[in-house]
Amino acid sequence: MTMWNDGVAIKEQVELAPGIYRMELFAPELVAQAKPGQFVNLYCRDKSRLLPRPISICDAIVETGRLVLIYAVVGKGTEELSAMGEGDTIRVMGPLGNGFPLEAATEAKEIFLVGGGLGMPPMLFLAKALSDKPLKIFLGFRSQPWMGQEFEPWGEVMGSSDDGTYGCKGTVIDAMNLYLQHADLAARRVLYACGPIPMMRAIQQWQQGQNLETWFSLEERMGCGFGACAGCPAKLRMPDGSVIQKGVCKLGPVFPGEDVIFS
Amino acid sequence: MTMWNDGVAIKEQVELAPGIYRMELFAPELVAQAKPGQFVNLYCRDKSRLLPRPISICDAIVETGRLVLIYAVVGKGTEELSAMGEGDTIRVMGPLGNGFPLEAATEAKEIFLVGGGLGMPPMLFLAKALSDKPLKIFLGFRSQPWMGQEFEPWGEVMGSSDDGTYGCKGTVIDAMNLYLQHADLAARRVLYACGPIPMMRAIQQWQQGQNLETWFSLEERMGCGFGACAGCPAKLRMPDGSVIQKGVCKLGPVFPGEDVIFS
Amino acid sequence: MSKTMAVSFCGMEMKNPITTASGTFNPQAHSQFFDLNRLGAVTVKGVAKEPWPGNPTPRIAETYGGMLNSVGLMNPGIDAFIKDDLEFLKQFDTKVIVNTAGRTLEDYVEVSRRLAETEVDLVELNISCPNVKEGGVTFGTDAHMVEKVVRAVKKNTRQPLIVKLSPNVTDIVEIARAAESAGADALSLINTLLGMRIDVYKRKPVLAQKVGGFSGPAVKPVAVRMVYQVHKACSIPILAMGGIYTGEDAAEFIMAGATMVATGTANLIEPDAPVRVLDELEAFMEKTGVQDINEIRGIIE
Amino acid sequence: MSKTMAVSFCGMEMKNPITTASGTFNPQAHSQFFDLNRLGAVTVKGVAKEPWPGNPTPRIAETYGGMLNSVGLMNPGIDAFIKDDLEFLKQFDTKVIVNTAGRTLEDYVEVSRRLAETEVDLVELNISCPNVKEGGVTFGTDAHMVEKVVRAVKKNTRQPLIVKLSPNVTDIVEIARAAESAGADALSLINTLLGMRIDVYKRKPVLAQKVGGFSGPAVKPVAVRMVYQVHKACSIPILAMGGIYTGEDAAEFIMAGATMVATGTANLIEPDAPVRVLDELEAFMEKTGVQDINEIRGIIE
Ligand SMILES: Cc1cc2nc3c(=O)[nH]c(=O)nc-3n(C[C@H](O)[C@H](O)[C@H](O)COP(=O)(O)OP(=O)(O)OC[C@H]3O[C@@H](n4cnc5c(N)ncnc54)[C@H](O)[C@@H]3O)c2cc1C
Ligand SMILES: Cc1cc2nc3c(=O)[nH]c(=O)nc-3n(C[C@H](O)[C@H](O)[C@H](O)COP(=O)(O)OP(=O)(O)OC[C@H]3O[C@@H](n4cnc5c(N)ncnc54)[C@H](O)[C@@H]3O)c2cc1C
Ligand SMILES: Cc1cc2nc3c(=O)[nH]c(=O)nc-3n(C[C@H](O)[C@H](O)[C@H](O)COP(=O)(O)O)c2cc1C
Ligand SMILES: Cc1cc2nc3c(=O)[nH]c(=O)nc-3n(C[C@H](O)[C@H](O)[C@H](O)COP(=O)(O)O)c2cc1C
Ligand code: FES
Ligand code: FES
Repeated sequence: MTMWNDGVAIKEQVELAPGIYRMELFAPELVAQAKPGQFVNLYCRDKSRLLPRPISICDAIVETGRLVLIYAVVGKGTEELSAMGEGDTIRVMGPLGNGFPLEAATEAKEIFLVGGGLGMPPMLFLAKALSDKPLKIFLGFRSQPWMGQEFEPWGEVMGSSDDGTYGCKGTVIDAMNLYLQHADLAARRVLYACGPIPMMRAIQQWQQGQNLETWFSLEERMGCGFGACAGCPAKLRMPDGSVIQKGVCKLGPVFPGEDVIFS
Repeated sequence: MTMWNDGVAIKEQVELAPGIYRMELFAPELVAQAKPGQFVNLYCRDKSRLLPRPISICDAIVETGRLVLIYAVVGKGTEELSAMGEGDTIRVMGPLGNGFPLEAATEAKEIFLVGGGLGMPPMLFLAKALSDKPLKIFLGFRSQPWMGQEFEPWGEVMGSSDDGTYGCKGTVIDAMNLYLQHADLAARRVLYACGPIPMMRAIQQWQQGQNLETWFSLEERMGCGFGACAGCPAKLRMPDGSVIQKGVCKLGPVFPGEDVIFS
Repeated sequence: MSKTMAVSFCGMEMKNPITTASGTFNPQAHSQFFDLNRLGAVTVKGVAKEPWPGNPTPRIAETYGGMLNSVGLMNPGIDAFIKDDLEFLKQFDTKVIVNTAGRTLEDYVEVSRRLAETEVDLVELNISCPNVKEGGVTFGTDAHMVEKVVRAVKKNTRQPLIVKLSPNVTDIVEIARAAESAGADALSLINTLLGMRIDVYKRKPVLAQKVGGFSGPAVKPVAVRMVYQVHKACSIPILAMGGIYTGEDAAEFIMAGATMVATGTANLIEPDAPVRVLDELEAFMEKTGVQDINEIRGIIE
Repeated sequence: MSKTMAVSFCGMEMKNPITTASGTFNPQAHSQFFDLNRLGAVTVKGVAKEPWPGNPTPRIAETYGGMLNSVGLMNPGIDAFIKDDLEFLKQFDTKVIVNTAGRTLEDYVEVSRRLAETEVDLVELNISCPNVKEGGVTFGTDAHMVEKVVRAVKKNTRQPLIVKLSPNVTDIVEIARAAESAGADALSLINTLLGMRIDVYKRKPVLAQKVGGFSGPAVKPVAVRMVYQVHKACSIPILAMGGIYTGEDAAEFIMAGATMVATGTANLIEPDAPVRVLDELEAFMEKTGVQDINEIRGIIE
């Protein structure tokens, strides 16, 4: 059941890095149902801004009922969110979407989690859920990291950054190649990724010929977030070559990486 | 100079009666200039509501820099205001308008202040300003009063209410007639009034043939409140019979009572 | 309180005047959030004779107090629609209004014929979608074309025919009269205004399609004005929409002359908007002493 | 930062592209709040050959993200205007644009003739006011009428002639082309949309005049779309307005093709809006590496 609540309490908000915030909400019912890769809709208080702000679930802590979100201020809506703090309440809908297929990891010899930029937060929740599996976690930043240590309890973390400030210099692809130099290339792997389109497009090319199953979490502009407006289709190429569309909000945001058509 | 400040601090807000609020703001510069009968524009935080909410100055206390406003919740804007409290800030423009002509009171033998309903608050500021004069203060309510005692230090207060709960049963006209039974009818009087249109229309009729100069404070829907949009004309009949228009916000809100044409 | 909410629309008894605006309501998605039985009718997304893929993304943009969409009548085609949505809706006791899309006159006729074989209660002919190049709005902005399309479709429609009008016209009354004279049983208005938003940082339109349909609370003043004008000029009933968000908004349109009203954009933001609006409308009647909703229809002079 | 903000408009050099929209700016009232010298131009309220009393009150209503007005071109007449406003404006170093109103073709011609004798820099012909019965919008929604009026006025106008267009039309491009072909030197758009609001408690329209002109941030998507369409179709410069509230809004219209932009409703709510928008526009240029405002005009394809 999707929850929809007007008065969700903000328990904490901190600025992790300039313009990047971590918000904790108290939402026990929502948290109880949340799965990695799902997202929530946040709504602005200022009613000149009506559409939802979809934000991925970074963590959902059943014991405390806490929902953790990490987001960047990119426009007026996220600016408004960033000005809120403990004691404020906010309208939240969720969990939304299907999230990452955890079953896919069952048979794999190794699991890659790849997060780039603001695609990183949802990988934390996924890392926790798959922590009993052999996780290799690749995190890509432009420069200074604002996240990373949180992942260490759950798997081996390998960083990368455009300028070499964090981990290897280059992209997550470089980091993965580096790792694979000393690994069994033939082993069955599953890769879950969330990040900017160029990163995912690069992974899609890179995966060709590898024994690798990929799952990408996509973003799209949304009107509703729950499957009512037909605003958010992803284009997918089917095995027979035909192209179909599936709503990112309801049938995604995670899709088989090879099928995704980036426009 | 009209002040225009985005961050005026709310110092106190109390609900005087169901749906009627008294708000104190800290606005020393504005307060220093304020005159009775002037008003301020309050602006909503929620930017789906753009136009100003004009509210009369109920009191402006120079010593403390406090601006006192009393208003009723009638729609979404005043509802929003009523939810604010100490620690919140609000955008305020003012003082606006010309206010009551105090000079008019100089020669008069007796001064009537007449306030009806939400027209009462500005009469308090006026009462204080004219407290050295012989003030007769007529306050009209529907039923239970939510103001009245504040006026007592400044003049003789005579109440009225539609149902007789407060003062004489009837309107301010009845209260004035009652008072005049034992007064010198020929004496020169000045009357300042603010209240609902039916009250002011009644005063206008009632004043005919009396030695009475009246000043009415009017309301009109406003687009700007400072004379820029031509949205708020009052219609006035000139001695020569012609009809002219004057902006309530800039040239009012107070006009000679006999001249006002109520549509 | 228990007010009389039932209205008669095209000779059909509706439980209450509230329905959903086409394209902003998905039976399965919304039924998670409220009981569809409570609505006078549900109106579903525009359906064409074949599946349409719609326009490229981004298809959605936010604007001040409203939104733009360029979904472009993406739909699964009439066959899938009958199999899925219509089948799903059978379990509910509410009237079903189906919005139809087409690129040519023949397209519209074909969908109407197919719908004639179904239990659908009313057909809403969308000749006003700003998001498709052929058909859609080109039919809806010229009075002669409106007459032609409506006449042809009417002949092939078993159900009462509602014609949905575009607000992007100089004279809405002229268009409304054309539809009425061609046999429309009712009029729906307004469809979306045509709008655009530019991302000044990316230096390109936010929508891939550049322009899109503008809806939401921001557009309400235009919608109220048009409903008022059309009500004065025509005698067929009106299904009104355009920015309805509260019970008072619904009352505003009914006072302007609407028999039924639909929540649109509101359904995307508050998924139970239709029933909230219904409850608020009833509360408004209670507060203002209206016993029967039919008392206030068109009372504005 | 120091950016090149100057633009050339109708052969005239403007300090910067910012002006005020007619009817939302009063020279004396606004000069309390900011230095008028900072603006590229100021545009003053529509003036007619004689004083007009305007419409009955209420003339103003708030709407979601916008407002309605039915001021109805209340104005003191050309004589008083020349004596008061124009005299007052002489002290400032900014171009003066005068908006003209009329009920008949002759009215417009007459005002233009009178203005020809003054130092006014540009004339903006308002054939698009929705608030007057005769003249105003009736001239502005029919391409033939537009041509006729513009041609006649142009002949009698010494200054460059800007023609202000109504958005309440099916095809803005057709109207814009008519004005251009009749000799307009520039186009202003958009004037207000036609809107209505009903007070459901009083059961009557909020405006005494029932309908009024709808403006403010809510209408911006319609305005951007029209400026974009007209810029693609015409070659005379555009003075754009409709919901501009921020520097980014100004940039949006310039990218859509406007040479100058005006703040309207914003001036009523934040009296220093024009200079705030100017500062924000300069900051936007700094942030996105634009040296000269002319670089970004019409860059949207
Ligand atoms: C499934 C999903 C998960 C996301 N998870 C995160 C996350 O965990 N952390 C994070 O920082 N960001 C995330 N985003 C992006 C985030 O939704 C946008 O950055 C945010 O909505 C911007 O809002 P704004 O008001 O600040 O920006 P504005 O540009 O002012 O927003 C205007 C409109 O565009 C929409 N919009 C703007 N950017 C995007 C975008 N990139 N994707 C979708 N809609 C957008 C807004 O929702 C709003 O409707 C996610 C997006 C999606 C679709
Ligand atoms: C000069 C002046 C002084 C005033 N002083 C007081 C006062 O001291 N105390 C008090 O309670 N009220 C006063 N009012 C009335 C007060 O401005 C309105 O009650 C208030 O604006 C309503 O806002 P709302 O958002 O709650 O109502 P809504 O009806 O939602 O407001 C919608 C719009 O209509 C305008 N509006 C609504 N009612 C009025 C009205 N009666 N007069 C003018 N504009 C209106 C609002 O400003 C807003 O722009 C005064 C009005 C004027 C013109
Ligand atoms: C996302 C979206 C999709 C729409 N699709 C359709 C459609 O398929 N057919 C149609 O006639 N109208 C469609 N509309 C228009 C709405 O039905 C309605 O007329 C319009 O949005 C105005 O109402 P509102 O302001 O309440 O949204 C759509 C609107 C939106 C926002
Ligand atoms: C109160 C008011 C009065 C106006 N008077 C005029 C006028 O006299 N002449 C004119 O051409 N436009 C007039 N307009 C229209 C504005 O100039 C402008 O075109 C319109 O408001 C859109 O811009 P905005 O959304 O920024 O306000 C008026 C608008 C308002 C709000
Ligand atoms: S955002 Fe509405 S269907 Fe996905
Ligand atoms: S409210 Fe704008 S001139 Fe008075």
